[in-house]
Amino acid sequence: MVIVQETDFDAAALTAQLRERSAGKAGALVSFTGYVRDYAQDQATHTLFLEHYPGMCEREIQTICDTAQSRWNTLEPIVVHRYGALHHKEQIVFVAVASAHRGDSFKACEYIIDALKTRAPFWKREILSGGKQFWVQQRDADTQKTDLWDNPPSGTPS
Amino acid sequence: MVIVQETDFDAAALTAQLRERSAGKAGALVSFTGYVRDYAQDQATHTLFLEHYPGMCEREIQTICDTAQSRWNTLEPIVVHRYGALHHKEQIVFVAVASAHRGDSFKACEYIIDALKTRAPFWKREILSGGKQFWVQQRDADTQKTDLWDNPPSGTPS
Amino acid sequence: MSGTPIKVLYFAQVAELTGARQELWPIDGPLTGADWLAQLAARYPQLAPVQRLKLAVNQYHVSPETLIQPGDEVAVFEPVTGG
Amino acid sequence: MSGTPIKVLYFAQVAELTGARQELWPIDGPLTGADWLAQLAARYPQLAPVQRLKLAVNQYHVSPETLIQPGDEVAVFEPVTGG
Repeated sequence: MVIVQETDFDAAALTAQLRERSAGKAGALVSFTGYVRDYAQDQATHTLFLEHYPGMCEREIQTICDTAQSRWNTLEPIVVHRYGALHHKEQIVFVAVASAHRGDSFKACEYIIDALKTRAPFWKREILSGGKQFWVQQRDADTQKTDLWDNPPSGTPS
Repeated sequence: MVIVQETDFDAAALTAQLRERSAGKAGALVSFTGYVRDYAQDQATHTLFLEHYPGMCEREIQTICDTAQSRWNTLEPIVVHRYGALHHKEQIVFVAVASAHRGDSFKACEYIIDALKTRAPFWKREILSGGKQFWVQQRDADTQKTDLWDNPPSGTPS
Repeated sequence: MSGTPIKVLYFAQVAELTGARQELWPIDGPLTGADWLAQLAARYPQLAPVQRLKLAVNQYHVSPETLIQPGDEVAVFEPVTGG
Repeated sequence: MSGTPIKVLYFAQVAELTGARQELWPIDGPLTGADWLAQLAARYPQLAPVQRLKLAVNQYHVSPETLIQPGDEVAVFEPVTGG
């Protein structure tokens, strides 16, 4: 289930929904929540503005979820991503994955958020509490992390 | 924060507490929930009975959390583990970790549940819906997984 | 003389610099993303400081070698920063 | 003649087989976990089918080489299965 919306989401209700759907089959649920933090230690964020590409966002995230389900033994993941003006400490993104064995949920959940960061068409604009504004630039570390999922170094446990 | 209790816990309230504590410092929160699933596809679980060693459980989990915090850059984790008679689909254990960067939360959270499974003194007794009862045996895969955290194979990204 | 246009979408900083969020752009026939990016740079010299421009065609990420066809939806943007 | 006892705790299947959850056990002085486990096996032959017995001393996991001292709290159990 992939949802892209402006309003806030209820992570607890979404988690409950996934548990309900898993019936007695799954015993592990891993969730990731990303929320607005200060841009840097000395640069407090006032508002984070998220622009997005409607339609492509949903399709790209769905593809990422399908890939995760084909690689690991999990139920259908839940992903919610917000756009628009988000304030300090508000939730931005939520990923939840349930599986019989915990390793599958951990890997699928981390893969989804890593891949989403480099492929889902969202762009963040920081508005600092001092008034300074700028578009956030993609971190090389994020692209490298996604590449590692597709080309793991030899010797890495799966 | 480590809690070992018989009653159910409110994962949403605990998550909110961790987010509140993280103020604007953390932007990533990873949580793991373990809950009662069927013992096997053809063996439905009626009740899972968890025996524990009071005192040692709390101390052992606290040590695991301290180790996680010393290895990765995270806030103090939250761990809640239940004991007593748990029914089908009920929550057993909850681990939540917040950090500035998501990789630290994912690693610390998975490390904590992996280490807990091999070191925290809990013992599970399965009571199947057919009436059959037995003590669950530790899986070798769990011990091997914990060993990997302490002795990673060469070439593994940290 | 120009053929069926493509629909161009601009996002984030790219939209700010072009001053547009979308426009129709006539093309004479199929051309590569790289060739079209050269046309874009000619029309909007103010995009020059942007280090990395990415393309999506019909809502799929593509490389500069990909052919753009008349009628396609082409999006231009900097590397994404969601999550 | 026996010295200060140790306090022995049994958990899960081990408690079922011994029929006790705890008892005081006099020892003459320090002895290794392995030596004490031999005494335990002699008193409770019904533990023989249990493949792996683990020890904790004063609430810390220990190996069989660890010395048990008079007054210690010694717990005996199968490998843990929480989480």
